[in-house]
Amino acid sequence: MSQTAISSSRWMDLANPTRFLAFAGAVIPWLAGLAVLVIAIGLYLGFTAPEDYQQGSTVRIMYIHVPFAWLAMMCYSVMAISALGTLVWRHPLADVALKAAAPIGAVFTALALLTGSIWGKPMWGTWWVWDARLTSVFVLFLMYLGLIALTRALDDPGRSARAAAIVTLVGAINIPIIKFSVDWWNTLHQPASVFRLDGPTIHSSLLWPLLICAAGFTLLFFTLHLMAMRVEIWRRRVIAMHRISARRADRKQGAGA
Amino acid sequence: MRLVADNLAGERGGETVFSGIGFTLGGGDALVVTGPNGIGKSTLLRAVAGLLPLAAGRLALEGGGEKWPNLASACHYLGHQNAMKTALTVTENLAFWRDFLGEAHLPLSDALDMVGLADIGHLPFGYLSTGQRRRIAIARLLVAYRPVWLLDEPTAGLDRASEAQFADLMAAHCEDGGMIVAATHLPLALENAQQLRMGSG
Amino acid sequence: MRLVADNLAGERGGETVFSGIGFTLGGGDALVVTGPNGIGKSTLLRAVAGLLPLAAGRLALEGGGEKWPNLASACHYLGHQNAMKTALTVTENLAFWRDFLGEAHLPLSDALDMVGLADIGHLPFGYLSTGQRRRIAIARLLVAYRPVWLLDEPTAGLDRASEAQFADLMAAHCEDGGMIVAATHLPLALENAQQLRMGSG
Amino acid sequence: MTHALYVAAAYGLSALAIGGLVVWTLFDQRARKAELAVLEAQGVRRRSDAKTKDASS
Amino acid sequence: MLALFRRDLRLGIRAGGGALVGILFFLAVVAVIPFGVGPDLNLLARIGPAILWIGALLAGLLGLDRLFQADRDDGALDLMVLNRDRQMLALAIFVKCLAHWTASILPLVVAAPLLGLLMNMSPAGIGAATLTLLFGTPAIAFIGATGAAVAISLPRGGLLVSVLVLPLMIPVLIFGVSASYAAIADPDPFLPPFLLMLALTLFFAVIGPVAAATALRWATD
Amino acid sequence: MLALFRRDLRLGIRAGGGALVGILFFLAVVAVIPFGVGPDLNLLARIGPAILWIGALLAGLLGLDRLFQADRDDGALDLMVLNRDRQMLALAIFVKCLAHWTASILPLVVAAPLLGLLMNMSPAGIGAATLTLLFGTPAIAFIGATGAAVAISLPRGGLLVSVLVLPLMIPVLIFGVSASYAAIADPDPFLPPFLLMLALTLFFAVIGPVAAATALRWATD
Ligand code: HEM
Ligand SMILES: Nc1ncnc2c1ncn2[C@@H]1O[C@H](COP(=O)(O)OP(=O)(O)OP(=O)(O)O)[C@@H](O)[C@H]1O
Ligand SMILES: Nc1ncnc2c1ncn2[C@@H]1O[C@H](COP(=O)(O)OP(=O)(O)OP(=O)(O)O)[C@@H](O)[C@H]1O
Ligand SMILES: [Mg+2]
Ligand SMILES: [Mg+2]
Repeated sequence: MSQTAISSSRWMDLANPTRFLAFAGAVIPWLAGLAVLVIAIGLYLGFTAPEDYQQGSTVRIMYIHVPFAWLAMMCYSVMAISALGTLVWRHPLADVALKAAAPIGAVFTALALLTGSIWGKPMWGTWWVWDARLTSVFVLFLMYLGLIALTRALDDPGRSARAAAIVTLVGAINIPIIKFSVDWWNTLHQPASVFRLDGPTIHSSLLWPLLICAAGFTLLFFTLHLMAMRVEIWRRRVIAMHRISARRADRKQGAGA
Repeated sequence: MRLVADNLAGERGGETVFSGIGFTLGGGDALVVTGPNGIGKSTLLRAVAGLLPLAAGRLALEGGGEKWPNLASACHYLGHQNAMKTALTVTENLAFWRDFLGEAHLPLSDALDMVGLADIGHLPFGYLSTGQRRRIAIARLLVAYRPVWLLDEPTAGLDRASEAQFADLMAAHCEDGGMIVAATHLPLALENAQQLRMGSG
Repeated sequence: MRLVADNLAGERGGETVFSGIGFTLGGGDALVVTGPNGIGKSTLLRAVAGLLPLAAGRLALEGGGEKWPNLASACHYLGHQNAMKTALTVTENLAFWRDFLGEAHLPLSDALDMVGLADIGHLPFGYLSTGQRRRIAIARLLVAYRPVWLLDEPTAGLDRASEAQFADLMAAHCEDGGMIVAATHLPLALENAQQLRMGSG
Repeated sequence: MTHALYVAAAYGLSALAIGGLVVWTLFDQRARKAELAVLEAQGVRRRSDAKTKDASS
Repeated sequence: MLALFRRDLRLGIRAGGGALVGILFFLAVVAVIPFGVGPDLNLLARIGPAILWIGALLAGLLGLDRLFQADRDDGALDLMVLNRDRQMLALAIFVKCLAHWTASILPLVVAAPLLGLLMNMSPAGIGAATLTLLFGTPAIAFIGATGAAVAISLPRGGLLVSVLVLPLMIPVLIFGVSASYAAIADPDPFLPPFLLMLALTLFFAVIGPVAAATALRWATD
Repeated sequence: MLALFRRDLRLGIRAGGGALVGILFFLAVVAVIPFGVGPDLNLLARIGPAILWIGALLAGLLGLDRLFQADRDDGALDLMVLNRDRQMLALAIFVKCLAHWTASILPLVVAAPLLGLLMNMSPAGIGAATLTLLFGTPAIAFIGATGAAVAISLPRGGLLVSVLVLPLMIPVLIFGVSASYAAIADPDPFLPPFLLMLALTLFFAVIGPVAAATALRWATD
């Protein structure tokens, strides 16, 4: 127990929630400003870039759709690592990180789904198909919601932490499924995968704004995540203090009787 | 008001467990039922509450008037189980029973105070220790009024101080003209209580 | 064999319930834990059994050898719950625990005899009275051998005679070199037992 | 092209959702801070807090 | 009675992880289907109402068998039986069924239109399916209550329950589904199966709680 | 371990009509789908394996949430956790899953050929579907164990368990269904998806109990 504490002293500095709060307080404003700036630049470049000759103006949806889709997966990876942190390293903040990330991940996944289907209507002529990638992203969305429900269903932080961590890890199997389900998909009829627009085929005039936007949204994600973690720590303090006040009262009673 | 039991017999799984038991309780009286394990104390209590059919005998609440037309409606039953949901807070649990049982009596906070757990109302019931749970179950007897208390080993798991507190509550209930039938292995500090020793007869 | 507990602290829901508790039990020793409701007796027992993580302190079984490499493997835990299925018969229940726990000790019929319920084996567990159930749970301690018994209010619901019988069982276990840690509100007839009063310190 | 509507819808929804998330976080933050302030005013302190507070003051 | 409804609803929602879970459950069930039958939108649209109903039936069955179990195990059932003069037992059971329905089936009904969209169902089909779900699913809760009550009153009632109860639910299911289809397929009239289903629901709303109360009255032991 | 298997099997069979509920639910699923598909027997035969699999999957969820609940409520779980040196907890969970599968899912597999006949499936298709069900459904129990262990402290975790568990079951479903199809449709080979499904079952047979054991280890309080 003590060995791990010594070996990772730097990391453990942040493990102290009070230190973490100070750190978060210092970083959040800068991170937020940077995120807004980078997103603004990315979108500006995106909207001044030439339209795609095939897709017309709808290609502009790409600047948000693709970052959202990436972030949806990245957020889950962050949660999976936090889950490891809870189960293996017993890092006290890992559980806070996991719980705080889930709603953000859910929002980004929902947006990837929404923007995707809004894009799909003009491109494919339908809002939704049960295509492999779409369905697996949908499943990812369900997992986020399930985890949110789970972390809120158990009110004892210690217990819900491990439960959520285990489910997160077992559910991490879905990330490769999102990647590879195209190959596994067995369809009765033709596979309905319309989009095959791999990296290289994107013109660099579209690629750069996309990457900048992605960076901007990633910064935004971390800003929101830090904020949510901070709130979660405060929430736990409030609960702990409520309990303490109650127990004190009980003790006084006991002593009086 | 009088609770009259005459020549009661109870059965479990088709077999008579006890028979020929009778007692009469007036307002303010208490009856303590004792006896070895498995002799039928709990069966008797449940039969009195009407939760088990009687094999024989007569059981009546006399003089209950309009308000307590029959025995079941006049009974509080405290069994081995506490009848509380672990997922709900103490206050939610008690408020539910008060509303459901009707005849609201003491306010919740007073009742909690009287079992010595005044500030514990916001905790989920599942967070309490065995003795604390039992005390909350006892508080249920106070939030809704019933003249007859049927108590099955009420003090199991209570510490010394709570036992004394509970004895006071029982005494107060009797003074108010209530009746108590309690099955127990532990001495209950009930003065002037009738004793019914099962198994010896 | 020695059970050493040093400066233990336990927590519930992130909050320390007790701290600085220490004791040493040699073979044949017993420890009786007392204290008011909600002070942490059950928490202590569960922590000793390893069912709850310790907040601080050291806990070890020394000299257990190959057979009892750690504390958990050497413990019988008798909690508030009896750990029996109501749908199975008494014999089925006990036989299951004997086979599952390993280290079979007394034959079932002897164990039932020792808790005074020799002829009850064929009944479903759900048909028994409270005290009878508790005695079957006690019989579980006898069908599989463990040197350390952790008992949480073991005599709740027992009648006088069974209490005495159980006291004999505990004495016999200690004479065999076993150890007992019991939390209780009722006096246990354990001679020479160490006393740990929680809440006063 | 009429597709501008789709682009607007996509951006609008995204702005709405992200904005909502930010606002919700800020509200949550405000509420928790207020609760903490109330509790501290009541003099409730956690053990670990007590140490850091003593050190700082 | 309101207190009982509130308590049961709270238990269902708080302990089960919120009303969200009901919708989530439905989403998960529906998401699983295309993996099985393939992404053919036409086919999905056709089996859509059936899937919605199956999902609702499953959600209703999950946890239904324990409608009274928890109350019995912690002794609350005894008190309810004891208090039957003040609060009619059948009424209390009716209220419990409603709470169960509200906590675990109603969210599905609310989510049904969304899922209909995902399954490419036509607006008329979606409307019809939602309507039949809204008025048909309570029957599941009411029939289930009888089963749950019998199950706890008989030591080995479980078997009996499934033999008695599920066959009663299947007609509701079938009328519900066929009414939904009738709304899409023109020649078939919507009303007759719908009214039959409604009649079944009303019938079970009366019979179910009364039968359950009778069973519970003698279940206490 | 054998003792545990015997006990759980006995409990499953004696106390619950769990198996029958499953079969009847299964039957309800199979009975209702034809309404949507219409009288087209060919289509019915084609989606037959998918329906069987979906039915089995959903029926497997019934009762799964209570895999550990009863043991926790009566304190038996504590003793199992305590005895983990002598009987590995993961192994005990594995055995419990097997007992659950035997008592409540195996009957479905046995009933599957009959239902296949009702759906006009070819003998080869029926054989393949039954075979995949036989070797694929244990995965349901194993994954489910993780969900049940996680949701153990929730009195009504049923829906939540399903939500957590269903997405994980999708791969098993995909391979199971595609193996069944492959047996009918000539060009596709049967073995690759079948072996993949088998691999998944084995994988979950290891991962599920270990994850459940980890969850239970910390669920005691
Ligand atoms: C609801 C519908 C949709 C969902 C759930 C969805 C999901 C995703 C996901 C998860 C990715 C990341 C893939 C990866 O990094 O491996 C992605 C990327 C992408 N999506 Fe979508 N998508 C949807 C609709 C669409 C539509 C309609 C289009 C355009 C016709 C589209 C175009 C793209 C493009 C261009 C990429 C970037 C691919 C790359 O460069 O790796 N998506 N989408
Ligand atoms: N549900 C039941 N079905 C069949 N028989 C039962 C049932 N419950 C109890 N019995 C039997 O009825 C008899 C009386 O049981 P009862 O619970 O009334 O005893 P008791 O006096 O309360 O004992 P204790 O002191 O242990 O609580 C016992 O012999 C018991 O075996
Ligand atoms: N599951 C739980 N979650 C959170 N807190 C709990 C939990 N169980 C008990 N507690 C709290 O821990 C404290 C100690 O409880 P414990 O059960 O150890 O008391 P005890 O000494 O055994 O009391 P009793 O004599 O009533 O059995 C109590 O204040 C209780 O409120
Ligand atoms: Mg009794
Ligand atoms: Mg205790």
